[in-house]
Amino acid sequence: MMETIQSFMTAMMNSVSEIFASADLTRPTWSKWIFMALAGVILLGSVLTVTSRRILRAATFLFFTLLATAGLYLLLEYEFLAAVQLTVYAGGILVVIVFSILLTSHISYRFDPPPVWRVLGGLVAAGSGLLLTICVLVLTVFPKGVAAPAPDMQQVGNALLGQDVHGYVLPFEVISILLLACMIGAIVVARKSREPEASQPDKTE
Amino acid sequence: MDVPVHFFLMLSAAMFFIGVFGFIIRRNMITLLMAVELMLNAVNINFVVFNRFLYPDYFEGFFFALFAIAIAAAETSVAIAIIINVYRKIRSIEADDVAEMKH
Amino acid sequence: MQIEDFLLMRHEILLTLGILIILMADLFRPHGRESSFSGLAIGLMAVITLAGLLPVPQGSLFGGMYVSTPLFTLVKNVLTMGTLIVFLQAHSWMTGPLTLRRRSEFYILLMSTLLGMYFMISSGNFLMLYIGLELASIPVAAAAAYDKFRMDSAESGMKYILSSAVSSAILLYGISLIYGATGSLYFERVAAFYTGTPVQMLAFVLFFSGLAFKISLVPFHLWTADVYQGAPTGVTSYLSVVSKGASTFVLLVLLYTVFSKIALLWQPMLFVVAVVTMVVGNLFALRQQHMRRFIAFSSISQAGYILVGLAAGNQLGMSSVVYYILVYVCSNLGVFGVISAIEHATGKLRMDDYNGLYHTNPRLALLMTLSLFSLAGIPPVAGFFGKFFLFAAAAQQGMYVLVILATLNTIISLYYYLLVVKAMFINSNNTPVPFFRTCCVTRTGLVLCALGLVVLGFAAVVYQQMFDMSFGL
Amino acid sequence: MIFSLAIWILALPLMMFLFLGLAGHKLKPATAGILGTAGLGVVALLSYTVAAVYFFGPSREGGLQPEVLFSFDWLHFTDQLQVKLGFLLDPISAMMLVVVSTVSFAVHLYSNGYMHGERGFQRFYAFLSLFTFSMMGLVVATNIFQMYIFWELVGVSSYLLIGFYYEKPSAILASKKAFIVTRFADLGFLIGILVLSYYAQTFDFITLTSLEGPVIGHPVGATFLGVSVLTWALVLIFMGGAGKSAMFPLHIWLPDAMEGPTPVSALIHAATMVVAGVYLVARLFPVYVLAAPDALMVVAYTGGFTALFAAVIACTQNDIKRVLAFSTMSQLGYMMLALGVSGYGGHDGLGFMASMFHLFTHAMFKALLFLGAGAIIHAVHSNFMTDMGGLRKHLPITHITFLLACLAIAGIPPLSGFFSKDEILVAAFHSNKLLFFVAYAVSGITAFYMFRLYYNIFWGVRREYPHPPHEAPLSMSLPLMILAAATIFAGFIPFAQLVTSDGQPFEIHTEWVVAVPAVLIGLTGILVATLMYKSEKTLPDRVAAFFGPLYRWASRKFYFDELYMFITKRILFNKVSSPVAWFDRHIVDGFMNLLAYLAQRSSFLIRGLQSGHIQGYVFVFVLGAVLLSAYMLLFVTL
Repeated sequence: MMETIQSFMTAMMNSVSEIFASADLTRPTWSKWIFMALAGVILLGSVLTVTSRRILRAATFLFFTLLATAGLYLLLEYEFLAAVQLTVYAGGILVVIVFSILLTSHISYRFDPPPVWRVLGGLVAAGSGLLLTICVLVLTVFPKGVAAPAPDMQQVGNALLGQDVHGYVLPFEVISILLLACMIGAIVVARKSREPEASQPDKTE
Repeated sequence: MDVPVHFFLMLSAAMFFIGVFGFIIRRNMITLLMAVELMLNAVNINFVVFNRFLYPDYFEGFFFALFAIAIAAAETSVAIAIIINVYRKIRSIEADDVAEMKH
Repeated sequence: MQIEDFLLMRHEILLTLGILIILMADLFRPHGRESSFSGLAIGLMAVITLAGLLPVPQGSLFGGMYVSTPLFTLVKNVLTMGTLIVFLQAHSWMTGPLTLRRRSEFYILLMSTLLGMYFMISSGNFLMLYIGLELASIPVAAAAAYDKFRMDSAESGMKYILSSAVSSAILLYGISLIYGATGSLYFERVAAFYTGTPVQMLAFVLFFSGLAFKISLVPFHLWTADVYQGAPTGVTSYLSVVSKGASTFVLLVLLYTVFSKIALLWQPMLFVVAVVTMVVGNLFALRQQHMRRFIAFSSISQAGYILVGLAAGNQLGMSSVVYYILVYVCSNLGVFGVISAIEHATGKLRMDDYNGLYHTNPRLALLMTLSLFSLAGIPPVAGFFGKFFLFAAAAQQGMYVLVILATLNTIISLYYYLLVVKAMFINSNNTPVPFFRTCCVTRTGLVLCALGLVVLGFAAVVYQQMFDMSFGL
Repeated sequence: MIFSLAIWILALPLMMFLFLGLAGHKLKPATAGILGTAGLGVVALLSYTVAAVYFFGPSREGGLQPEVLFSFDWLHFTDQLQVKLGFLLDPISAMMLVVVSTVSFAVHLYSNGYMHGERGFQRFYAFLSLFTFSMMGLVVATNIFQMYIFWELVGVSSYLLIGFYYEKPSAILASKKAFIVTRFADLGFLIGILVLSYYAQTFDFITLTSLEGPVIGHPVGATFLGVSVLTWALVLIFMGGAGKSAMFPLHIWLPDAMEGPTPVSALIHAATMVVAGVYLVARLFPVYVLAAPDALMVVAYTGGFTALFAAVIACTQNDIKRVLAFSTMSQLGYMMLALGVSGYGGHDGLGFMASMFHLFTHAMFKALLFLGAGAIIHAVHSNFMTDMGGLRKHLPITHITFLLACLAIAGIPPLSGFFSKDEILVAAFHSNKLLFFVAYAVSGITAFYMFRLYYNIFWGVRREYPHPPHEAPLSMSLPLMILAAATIFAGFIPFAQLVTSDGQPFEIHTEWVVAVPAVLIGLTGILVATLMYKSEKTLPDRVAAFFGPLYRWASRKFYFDELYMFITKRILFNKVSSPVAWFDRHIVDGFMNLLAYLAQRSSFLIRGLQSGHIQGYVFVFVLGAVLLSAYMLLFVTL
C-alpha cells in the first residue's frame, strides 16, 4: 500500500518536473507572457463569477472570462473560433443573461453568502474532481503533433459543407433543426398567456 | 507554440471545476446558468487545445468547439425562458425556492 | 445523394418533413381559428412507422458520420411507435382547454426530440452523438415546462434543463478527453485506440455519467423523480419510455463497439452501478404516493435490471437488452396510458385515488395490472422473459452474485407494484374514480400497449429476430 | 384419438377466465356460477378420460412411459435453450390431472352456495378458472421453464383469490404476504433453473430425467463451496418447492392465507397449489435420487421437521381453518419426507409411490375437511372453535363427512389415509429410523389434534346460537359427499401398479410390524382427544368415578383436577406447544417482517438524498462521477 502511494508520488513529481522543463520558463517569450496573462484573467474571472455577491458583477466577470478565452483561441491562431466566441458567447449568450438579470433582479441586491455546508460540499466535490483530473492529466504523456497551419476561412467553409470524412454538412443541418426546436421551445415557455378559467381542475395533486 | 499542452489542460480543468463549485454553492438560477457556461467554455478550450497541439491534421476539435458554442447558446436560451417563466409565477429566481418536489 | 441514401435515412428525412409540415400548418392556418394538430401529428407518426417497416439497405453516409444497420432501424421503429402511442395518449390532453393556443408546439418539440434520438442512434461520430443527445434533451425541458399554469411543471422544466446542462458539460469533458487520448472522434478510430490508459478511463467514466444521466442510473438519477412528477403526463411518459430507451440503446451500442476493448474494465463498474441503481430505485419507490413519482423510481430500478444484461457483455446480453427495452417500452406506456386517461378524466394522480378502480373501470385496471406485472417480471407477461434473458446472460458470464441481487430486488419491486394492484382490486373507496369511457384515440393507444405486451410475451419470432440482428453489430 | 382433446383441459379454463373476467359483470351471478361449474365439469371429464386412457389404454407393455402430447416452440433462446409449451403425460401428471380437476370441480360447485350473494361473484369464478388453468399448465409442463411460468401464474391467481375479501385488511396483508414469500422462494427456483439449464443445456424434463441424459448420465464435475453445482441447483429448486409447499421456514404465509374464502383454501391450500412443491420434487425425482442424493436428504429432513413442527403447533390453534392449515403443512412435510427416504426403481421406489399416493388421498380428505369447515363457518358465522360445540345435531351431513375425513387423516383403516400413510411409514422404516419415529410421532399428534377439532365442533357443550345453524344447501353438501366417497374408496386404488418412480409396476404387501403400531398410535391420539374434549371438564370426574373407592378413601378429588391441569396445561401446552407456536409467530415470521421493516426504514432514511435542491443533485452527480472514476482508476486499472 505504502509502496504504491510512494511510487505514485514519484511518478507525479517526475511528470510535473518534466512538464515544467518542457515549458522552459527561464526563456520567456511573448506567447508565454500572453498565456500567463490570459490564464490569470480566466482563473480570476471564473472564481469571481461564482463568488461575487452582486449578480451583475458576476455577469461582468463572466464576460471577461469569455473574452480571455477568445484571447486563448487567438493565441492558438484560431481566429474564426475566436470571432464566434466573441459574437455568440459574449455577444449573444451574455446579453441574454444580462437582460434576464435586469428583468428579474434588483441591481443593488447583494446575495447572502452561501451556507457553510454548501461551500464545503462544493469544495469537496469540485476539489476532489479537480485533483483527480489533474493527477490523470499530469501522468499522461500526450503525443506531439506536427505543427500545421490553422485553417483558413475557405477550408472551414468547405469542411462545413463537406459530405465525406471530416465533412460536417450533416451536423450542420441537424444543428439548424436543434436551433429551430429550441427557439420554439423557448418561445412557448416564455410567451405570456392568459390563465384558463378557474373552473379547470387543479392538477397539481 | 512553446507553452506545454498540460498548462492549457490544467487551466481548463480548473475552470471546469470552478464552474462545478459555483453551481453547487450558488442559489440564484441565473448564476447557476453562468456556472454552467464556465464549464462549457472550459470544455471548448480542451477541444481546441487538443486539436492544435496534438492532432492538427484535421480540425475535429475545432469544429466540435464551434458546434458546442452553438448548442450552448440554444441551451441557454431555453433555460432563460424557463427561468423567466418561474419568475413570473413566484417572483423569485432563487433555486432554493423552486424545490417543492422532493423525497 | 442516391435514392438508396434516402431510403437509408428515411426515418430522419420523413421526421424532418413532418416537423416542417406541422410548422407550416400552424403558420398558415386560418386566422383566429383554434385547430387541433393532434390528428395531423398522429397521422404523420403513423406514416413514419409504416415507412420504417420497409426493408432497408444497411450502410453508412457522410463519411461514417451516419451509420445504419437493421438493428438500428428496428430500434428506431420501436421509438417511433412509442412516440405514436404517446401522442395517442396525449390526445385528450392536447385537445383539452389547458393547452389552448399552444398545440402545434408540443408536437414539434417532441418530434424534434425524436429526431435527435434517431441521430444519436445512427451516429458514427461523437460530434453527431452529442448533437443528437442535445437535440433529444433540450426541447424536452421546454416540453416539461409546458403546463404553464402549474408551478410543478415550471419547476420540473427548470430542474431538467439545469441538471441536463451540467451533465452534458461533464459528458463533453469526457468526449474532449476521449478526443485527446485517441486523436479522433470517429467511433472506428476511437475504438481502435481505446486500450484503457488512465486518461481514457477517466474520459470513459465522465462520458458514461453523462449518458447515465439520461438513463437515470444512480447516482446520476436525482432529477428523475422531480421532473417526472412535475412534467405533464405525456412528457413524462415520453421521457421515461422513448428517451430512456434510446439512451439505453446508445449506451449499449457504444459499450459493445467503441469501448469493447476495455470490456473487462467496465464490467465491474456496471456491476456496482447496477446494484446501487436497483436498490436505491426500489427503496425510494416503496414510499411514493404520487403515481408519476412512483413510476419514476420504478423506472430507475428498471434501468438497473437493464444494466445487469449490459454488464454481461456477451451477445446474449446484448439481444436481451434490446428485447427488454422493447418490453419496457410497452409496459411503461401501458402504465402511463392508464395514468393519463385517469388524470384526464378526473385529475387524480395519487395512489389512493386508484382504490377500487377495478369496480368502476375494470379494463383500465386489467391493463394496468398486466403492465405492472410485466414490470415486476411475473410470467407469462413479456416482462418476465425480458428479465429472465437479462439474468440468464449475466449468469452465463458467471455473475451469480449479480443475478441473486437482481432477483432479490425484483421481490422488493413486486411489493410496491402490488401496492398499486392492491389499490385497484382490493382496497375499497368511498369516492372511487367514476366509470368513464376514454375517447377512441386514447383507447387505440391502450389497445396497442396491451397487444404489445401480449405479443411480445407469446411470440417467439420477435426474440429470435433480435438475436440474429445483434450479430450484425 | 382422445389425446387430441387434451388441449381443451388447458384451453377451457383459460377461455372461461377471459370470458368471465372481461364480460362477467354483464352476466347474472348465477349464470356465471353455473357456467364456471359446467366448464370445470367438462374439464374434469376430459381429465378422467385422458388419465384412464393413459393408465389403462392399450400398448402399455414395458411400463408407463412419459408421452408428450403436443409441444409448441414458445421462445427460441439459443439453439440449445428453447422454451416450449407442451403437454406431458406421465403417471404423476395423469394422477395430478385427476386430483386437480376433481377438487377444482368440487370447489366450483361448492362456491355456488358458499359465495352466494357475495360482491364480485363473477370475478371470483374468473379467478378460480384462472387458477385451474395455471395449475393444469403447471402439472402438464414438459419443461422446467414452462413449469416455472405456470408456477408464478399459480402464485398470481392465488394472490387474487386470497385477497378476495378486500374489506378485510388482514386478507389483503395475507395475500400480499403469500405472494411475496413464495416469490422469495422462487428466487431460489429461478437461480436453480439458470444453473441447471446452463449445465444441462436443456429445460426438458424428459431429457433431464432420462437415465442416459446429460445430467444423470454425465454428472457435472464443477463444485461450489465443496458441493457439486448440481446439488446446489437442486437444493435451490427445492427452495422454490418449499415455498409453495410451505416447508419450514418458508411456511409463514400459509396460516395467514386462511383469510381467503374457504373454498379457496380448499382448492389452493389443501389440494393443489401447496402440493406443487411436492410435485416439483417428484417431477425431478430421478435427478435428485441418482445424481444428488445430498439434495434429497435436505428434502427428507426439511419434510420431517416441518411435519413435526406444524403438528405441534396445530394443537394450540383455535381458529379451525388455522388448525387445518397447520395440518396441511404437516401432511405436506410427510410427503416430502416420503420422497426423501425413497430410492429408485421397483420396490426401492416405495417412498416415491407412497408420497404420490398420500398426495392423492390427502387432496381428497383435506379438501373435504376444508369444505366441511366452510359449511360450519357458513352455519355459525365464526372461525373459532370456542364459538362452536354440539353441532352434530344441526349439521348431520357435514358431521358424518367431517368425521370420515378425520378418521382418514388419523390413519384408521379402511379409509384411504391409512393405506397411503402406511406406505410412507414402511418406506421410512426401511431407510431412515430417525425419520420413521418422527413419522410415528406425527401420526399420533395428528390424530389428537384432528379429534380435538372434531369434538370441539360437534360435541362438547351445547350452545345457544343466535341463529340456529342449519345444514348447507345441496350445492354445498353434494361436493362434501363426492369427496367423502373419494375419501373412503381412494385407498383401494392399486397405486403401485400405476404411479412408480420408474414406470414399472411392483407388488406391495402390508407390513404388519409397521401398520399395527401405526393404527394403535392413531387410536391413542383419538382416545386422548376423546377423553379430553368430548365433553367439557368431565375427565376428572370420570377418572374419579373410575377410581371410586380409592377416591372416597382419599377424598381428595381436587388433586386429580390439579394433576390433569398440570400435565395438560403446564407441561404439554405451556412448555411444548405454546413455545413452538410462539417461535413460529415471532421468530420465523418476525424475521420476514423485520426484513420488510428494514427496507421501509432504510427507504425513509435515505430520502434526504432527494432533497429537491438542484445544487444537491449536481453535488451528488459530480461526487458520484469522481468516486466512480477513482474506483475505476484504483481497482480496475491498477
